[in-house]
Amino acid sequence: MINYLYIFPEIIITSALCFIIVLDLFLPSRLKYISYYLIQFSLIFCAYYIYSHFSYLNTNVSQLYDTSIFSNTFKIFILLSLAIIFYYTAVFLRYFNIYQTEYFLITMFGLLGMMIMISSQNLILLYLGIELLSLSLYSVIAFNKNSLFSSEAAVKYYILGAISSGFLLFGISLIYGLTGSLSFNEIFIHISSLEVLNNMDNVQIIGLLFALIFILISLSFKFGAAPFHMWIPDVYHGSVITTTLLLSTIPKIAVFVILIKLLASVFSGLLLFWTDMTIVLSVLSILIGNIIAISQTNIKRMLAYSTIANIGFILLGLSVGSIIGYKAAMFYTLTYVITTIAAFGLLSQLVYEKKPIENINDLSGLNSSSPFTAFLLMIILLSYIGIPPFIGFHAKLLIIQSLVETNNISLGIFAVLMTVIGSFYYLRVIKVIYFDESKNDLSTTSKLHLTGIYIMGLVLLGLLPDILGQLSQYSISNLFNT
Amino acid sequence: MYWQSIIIIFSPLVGAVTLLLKDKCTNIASSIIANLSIGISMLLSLWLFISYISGHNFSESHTLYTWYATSGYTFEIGILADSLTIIMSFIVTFISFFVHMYSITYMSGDKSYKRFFIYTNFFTFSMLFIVFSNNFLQLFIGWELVGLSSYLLIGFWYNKPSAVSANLKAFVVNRVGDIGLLLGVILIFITSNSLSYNDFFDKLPLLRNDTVNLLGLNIDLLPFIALLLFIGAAAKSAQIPLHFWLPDSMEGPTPISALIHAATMVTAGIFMVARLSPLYDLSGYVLDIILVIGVSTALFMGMVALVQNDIKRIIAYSTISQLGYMTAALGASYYSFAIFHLLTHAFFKALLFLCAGSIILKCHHEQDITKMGGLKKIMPITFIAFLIAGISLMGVPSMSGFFSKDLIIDIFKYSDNSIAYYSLVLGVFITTLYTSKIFFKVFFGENQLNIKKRSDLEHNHTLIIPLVVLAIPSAFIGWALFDSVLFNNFFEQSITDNTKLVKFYDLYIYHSVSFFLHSFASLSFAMVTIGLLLSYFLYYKNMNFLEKIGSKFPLLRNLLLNEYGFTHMSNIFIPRHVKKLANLVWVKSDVNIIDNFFVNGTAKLVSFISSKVRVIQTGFLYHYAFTMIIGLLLFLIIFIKF
Amino acid sequence: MIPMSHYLILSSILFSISLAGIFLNRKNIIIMLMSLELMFLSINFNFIIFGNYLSDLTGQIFVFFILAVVAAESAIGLAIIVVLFRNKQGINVQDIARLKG
Amino acid sequence: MNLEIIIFYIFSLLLLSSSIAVIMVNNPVKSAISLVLSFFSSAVLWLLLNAEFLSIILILVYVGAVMVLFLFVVMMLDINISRTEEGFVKYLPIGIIVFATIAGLLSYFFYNQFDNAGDSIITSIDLIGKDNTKNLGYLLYTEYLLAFEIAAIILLLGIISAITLTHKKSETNKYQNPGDQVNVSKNARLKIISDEDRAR
Amino acid sequence: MYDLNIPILSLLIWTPLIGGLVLFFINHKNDSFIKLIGFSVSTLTLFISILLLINFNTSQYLLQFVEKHVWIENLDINYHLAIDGFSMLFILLTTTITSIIIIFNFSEERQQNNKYIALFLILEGLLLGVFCAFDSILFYIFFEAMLIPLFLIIGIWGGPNRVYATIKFFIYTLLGSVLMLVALLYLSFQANSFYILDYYSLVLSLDTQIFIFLAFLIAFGIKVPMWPVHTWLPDAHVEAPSSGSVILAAVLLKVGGYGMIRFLLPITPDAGLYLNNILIPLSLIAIIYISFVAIAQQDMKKLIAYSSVAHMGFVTLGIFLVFNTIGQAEDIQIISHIGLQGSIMQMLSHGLISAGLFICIGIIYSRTKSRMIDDQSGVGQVMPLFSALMMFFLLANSGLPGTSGFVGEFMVLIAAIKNNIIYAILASTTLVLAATYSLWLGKRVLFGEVNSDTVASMKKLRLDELWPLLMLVMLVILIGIKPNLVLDISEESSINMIKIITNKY
Repeated sequence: MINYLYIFPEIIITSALCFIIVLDLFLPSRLKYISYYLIQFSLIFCAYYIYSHFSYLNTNVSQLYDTSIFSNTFKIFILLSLAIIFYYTAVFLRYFNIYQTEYFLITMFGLLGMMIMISSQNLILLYLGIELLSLSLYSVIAFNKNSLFSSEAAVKYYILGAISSGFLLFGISLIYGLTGSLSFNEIFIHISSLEVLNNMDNVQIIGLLFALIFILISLSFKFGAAPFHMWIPDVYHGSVITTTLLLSTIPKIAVFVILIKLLASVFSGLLLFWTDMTIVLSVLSILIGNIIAISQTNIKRMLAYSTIANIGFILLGLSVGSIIGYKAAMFYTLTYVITTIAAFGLLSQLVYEKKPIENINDLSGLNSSSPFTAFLLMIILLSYIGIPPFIGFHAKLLIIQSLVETNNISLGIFAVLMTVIGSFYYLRVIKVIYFDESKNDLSTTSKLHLTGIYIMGLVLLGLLPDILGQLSQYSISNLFNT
Repeated sequence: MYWQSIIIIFSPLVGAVTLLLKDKCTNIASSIIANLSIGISMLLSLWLFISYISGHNFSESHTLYTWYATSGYTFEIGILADSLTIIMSFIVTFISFFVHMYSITYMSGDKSYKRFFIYTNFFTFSMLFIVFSNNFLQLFIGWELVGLSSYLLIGFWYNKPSAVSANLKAFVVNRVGDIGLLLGVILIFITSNSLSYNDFFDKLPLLRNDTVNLLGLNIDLLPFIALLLFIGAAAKSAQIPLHFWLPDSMEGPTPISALIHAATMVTAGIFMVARLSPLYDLSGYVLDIILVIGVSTALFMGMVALVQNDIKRIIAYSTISQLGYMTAALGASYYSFAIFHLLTHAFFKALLFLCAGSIILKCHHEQDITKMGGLKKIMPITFIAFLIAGISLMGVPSMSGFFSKDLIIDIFKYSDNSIAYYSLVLGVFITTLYTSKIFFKVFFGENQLNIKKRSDLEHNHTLIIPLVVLAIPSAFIGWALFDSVLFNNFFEQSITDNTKLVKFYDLYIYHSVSFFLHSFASLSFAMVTIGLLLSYFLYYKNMNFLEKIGSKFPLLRNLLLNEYGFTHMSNIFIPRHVKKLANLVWVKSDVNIIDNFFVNGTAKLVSFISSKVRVIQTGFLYHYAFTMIIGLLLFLIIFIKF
Repeated sequence: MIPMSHYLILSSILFSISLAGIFLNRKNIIIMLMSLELMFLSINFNFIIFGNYLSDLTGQIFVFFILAVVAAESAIGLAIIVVLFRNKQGINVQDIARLKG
Repeated sequence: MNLEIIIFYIFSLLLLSSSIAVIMVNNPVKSAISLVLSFFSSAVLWLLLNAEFLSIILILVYVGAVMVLFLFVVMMLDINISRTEEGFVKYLPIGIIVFATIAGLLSYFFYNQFDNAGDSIITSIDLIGKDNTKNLGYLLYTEYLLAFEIAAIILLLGIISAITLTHKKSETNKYQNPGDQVNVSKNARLKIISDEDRAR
Repeated sequence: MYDLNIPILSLLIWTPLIGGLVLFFINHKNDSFIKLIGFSVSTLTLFISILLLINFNTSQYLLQFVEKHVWIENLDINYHLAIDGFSMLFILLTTTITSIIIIFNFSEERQQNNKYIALFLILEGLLLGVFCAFDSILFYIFFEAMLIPLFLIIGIWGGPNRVYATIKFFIYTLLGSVLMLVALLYLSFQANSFYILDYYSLVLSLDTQIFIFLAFLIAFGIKVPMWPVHTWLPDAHVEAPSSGSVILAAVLLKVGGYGMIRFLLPITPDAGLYLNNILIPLSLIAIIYISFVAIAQQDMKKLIAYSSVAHMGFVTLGIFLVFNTIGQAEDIQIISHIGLQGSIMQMLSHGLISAGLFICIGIIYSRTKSRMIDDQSGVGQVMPLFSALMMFFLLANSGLPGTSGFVGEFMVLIAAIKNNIIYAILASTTLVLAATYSLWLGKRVLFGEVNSDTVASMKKLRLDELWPLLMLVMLVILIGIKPNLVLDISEESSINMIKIITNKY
């Protein structure tokens, strides 16, 4: 049985959710902001709760669920990120008059799903968490009901997501059949006990590889790694920019956690096999992401491909198959999320001809109309490229370092060369905002003070990357000690 | 001698810097500063010279300044004062001073009066820097600095396109020589670990059998160095095939032609070889090369002068030709004779140029001698000066040119090198012809330029005095120095040919008087006489004999008019092909291949791939699903070995 | 008795049919949804079979959850299709390709 | 050849053929009906596998609720079915290849992997008794309670999303807001306009 | 070591960086106020660097003014600043050139001047960082961050084709530096430290060395730039505003040479020796081929840009020649020390001379609005003083003794001739070629008759244009007649470097 105190964070979210659903029905439209603030409060409170009970929560709740330091770190990170995302979303939705509390509520379901994913110690819970997240994302994408793009994106994501769920389940069923258990621990023990692990003739191994491939493909679909990335550009493009912001950030963290939990610990016995797969995935992702991004004109689409490339880098870190690589991957993931929140958050606050920003050319001459915004955007883009001293550099540095230290130098060289190719499309945006003729129709939805502070924080993080570095160190080593 | 030398060297520099920094400076003030600074040098040089001759022998080497020092090696600036230095500094400062004086009037109309004196002062400094140099680095630096001064002075009238073309050409050609010089200097440094003359000379016996590896061939070190250095000398002293800059350099003001392009700078090459006589003594076949170059320069460049009509160009070719004589003497390793000819030549050639300047000034800057004439009455002093200089150049016995030139011819006469001998003698004939051509064309006949006689003096004092003063050494310095200096062990401590010289003197010359008397029986005197007579008819009586010869041999005539094709080569062929090559390299290789193909090509390729690859994102749901399924299949097939 | 592998082969054929159905269908999204249902059906088969094989009820528990989740998923999927239909007046798969490149 | 085997093969065939019908049939209504058939045959097969509760759930929930929903949507959307299956034939070969490969791969794998499992397949799993439903319930409410609750939340999400997405606030709809009606003031109800104003 | 008790290197780096960042956001209406701020910051930096010089001990090769603080504990990356002789020289060059640029900037009017000056100050700070950093990651950070300000300077204030040029510049240099990152990480993995001097003592196999060598070579070769990766430079120069060209030619290119000395020489000497048969021809090609390309140019800036490439060919020649002395006798090592010093000299001298030339071209451009050679003629008649100064720089560019341009070439040639006479013969063609393109440029632009009204109406040289030029002239002459002034600073470091290389195996 479960001691429910341990899942108190989830309970906080759930009860807030239920309360607000009901409350919101009775609030008149001018008081709807109350629910928004309640949501924000619950997120922050939940984060605070986890933070304040950090060591207390460091236990395995049951075979199903754990609340280790590792997962709690990510939970706090997700909660805070979501709070920021909600801020941008609220500003955006209000500005364009499509504000509905349900948007936030449905997203909260997704949050719950992610928290479950992060904490799951059992494939059932993992599945439920993933589904909770996916279902909420399907709805959120389709939320802009009057937009054809949104519904098309939602349909695409839905169908493909369902297929990937099917793959996941198929893989899980195989695992279940082969190991007789759904619990991470037992599967781990079972796999580790198999003898002659790298011997392909072992029938069990082939079965496990089948399962591994199905699960890995499903997760890389959720992650957005090529060649299972096809939904990313379309969905990012089709959704409202704040939804893109949501999609491209925290779900990646959750999926990353799952990946690292499954691959690095549960399937650690199959390390030799899955590293090859992640290498293929990452190389393809980096290639496809960086190359196709070059010819994009829509900024969301471009950033979608950039996401794919970044995912490739994360997988590259994972494919190192040792603690140093995982740390690098975690660092990269967190960096990627922070940067992407900044990027999409900033873009969501820009208005061109009374519409949200769509094309890269909409930004032209941003520097002359709003130098500060242009400066912030430039910092983000440079961070994406990996130009020091911004945080993106440290992320790439760690990945490449982990590759070099495990003698994967050719991969390291590949990664850096693709960084160069990738720099081209980011530079093009900088070019548009700094070097092109200005258009006067460009404005912002609100003052960018908060964004400014946030991005300055980003810069600070770049100057003091040890903060994230220690965090990754701490949580990854925790994962492998327990 | 230390302080005197320093003052001699740096006084002109001080003058130049003073002028440079002095913002508003009247013409008079600038000329005074310039002349004063040179005057100090000249007087000191003269004093040194006289004291040397009067038995105060010295040969001193001092280090003035360490230019650069590193881990055991030093690169220094120093002074070496010995007989060669003294005589050279005497020539340089003496001519320089009078040219300066001459320029006061000559340049008076020019708005860049001060600049002129800055340049000339700087030139004098640079030249003295070479002359007093005690090491190779200083030699090279001075070498370049005189090249720079020459460049600046040729292009003094920088709005004149021909002038700036000429100075560019002069600089670049000199730079070609400088490559040789620089490489030679560095090779010396590498092999002897020092740049000092003395250290190098001391090490020479050790280096005799050294070789240097050039493209796998082992070449004897010393001749190679000598050759490299001679390339520098040839460029500076306008020897074939690097001579063609000198006639063009006549675009500069005439005093400059006198100073730099006749008397001093162009003789730097001769001076250098003489200075390095220990090296050249050991350089074997290089001496033969030098001899061949010298003789052919002397003969062929003189022939070119025959067909020229520009007064300065004629004298310029004459200068090249005379430098050829000196080089020939060097090639025979009679360095002292070369220096002696250098000395006398400096005076009469400078004088010749100054006269030419005087004439040109009178003729309103007309330089074509066929348009002049009848200036004898208008410019008597110039006439006399020119006459002295001219006959000195021809080598009429008793003139200074005679002593030096006939000595050189005699070398070959007595060494049975008949080709060289007859060539040089023929050179005398040609010299006589072109000199008298100027003489007759300019001073006799009808004036076509409408020049009025204004006063009893043809020009200002400052212009005339130099002519007069220079005429004296042009006439007498040969006599004066022949026995007492040249054959009186003057160069004993500086040039290695002293014993040879003594032998030569004892065997063939005995004394200047006997030399003088013997010369009337010599072939060269005959040539001078025939030449004079011939030119009297040709140029004074205006018999169209020469025209007839010319039309009989159009090939020869054209050859001479085209200066054996060097004009074409230097003005058209080389620039055009360099430009062509440059454009080829730039457009074809740099822009097209490297930049467009490799650099932009890669970028375009990536963009192209990108635009093609993006098509796989078709937008169709079933394609996406298909991709996933195929991906699954591939993963299964690749990673599972059934 | 029926060998276990027969059941498994049955489910794998069902799985493959559903996959084929997804990408062969160029017309109607709802049929895609139905193919997905087939896919989940085959997976449920797997779980039940393995549960039996292992004499373990967890497999059936999982099927229970899958059924619940897929039901919710279908509901949302249909809702999305309704939204799409309202925007586009059609749910032809070939026509929903505005987003591409 | 006992009854079980006959039932297995009959319903297996039925399942497969109806599944193929689901994806091949032109008319979505017919496909939905075929899907019902496949669910039905699966339910029978599940019974063979001793999963009584699940097979009943499958019929009740899937056939009874989900498929009705499907049909409902199909009807509601009134999809034009006259368009021919363009491209279907063209892509059929590759479809069959892919289908065959996957099916072959998986079947081969299963055959190799679980061949030795033999006939031991049908067992009754006894946890707290022979009753499958009871056993499931026991597990659900003890070990998998957390999961069960999460499943409930998922269903809640399904409800909320479906409502939010399909709920349409049309501009043409006229509706009353009782709160506004109550709060209305006297001035808002009656506005007195003077003659001058009206004339203007 | 003299201890100053203040973190002077940090002060040196952060003064312009912070000054620049602050200035970036000061949008003051009054342009001269902004210029004055820029001026005071750059002068302060110059002052600090002079203070540094005064306290610098030239009689030893150890690092001085060391500052070391843990920065990224996780990776053992330190904020490790120090200088040796090489650094000192380049620091002085940077601060001097930046001050000169800022002064020159007084004469120019432009939009967003605060950002313009700010970017220059930031660039200065980053450059100083490059020269001071002794932690390889810190070095890399400064090295790559340098791209940003210059990217913006060219992109925002550049010519019509600026976007192409600046993106080309950025990507080209990025391409080089990322490979270096891999090499640095590999080295740090081997040495278990990011401290650059720890790399020097690493013993690496030849294959490894070759890979590392190539990685560094690409990075620094592009920066220098070497043939055939030089094509970004002319474009960047042509499109950059005058001051941008100045800093690009004068300092940025030197980072490549500095990097070669700091990394290539001591870490991978064997690879250098092994590859020298390719490297030295590359340098020679740069000298000869590029000189010819320069002759063909119609655009003054392009001409000088190509001449920069040719001059940097001498730098790389001097550096690569050092490899050839590995295992040779002591006296030959001394000669290669002279060559190395010559390279450094050539860098400094080229820094000053090209700065002067680009300023000159900037002055012409500001008046005639054209950089084409054919558009100007007879500038000398209109602006005699200016022409004299420009002529001076052109002559210095062609390596005239007495100017700094001669010293480096001379010293490199010494090393070259010691190695192989053919190298020297080929390299010395620069005497002619450099004279040809430099003086021909002078001839066409400064001399001759005034051919157009734009030239005829050129304004006199302003004081704020004259001063930078005069300062440069004085420096060029000073170094030319007393090279020891600067070379003594790096003397011990250079000797030590040769020792490291030759004693490594």
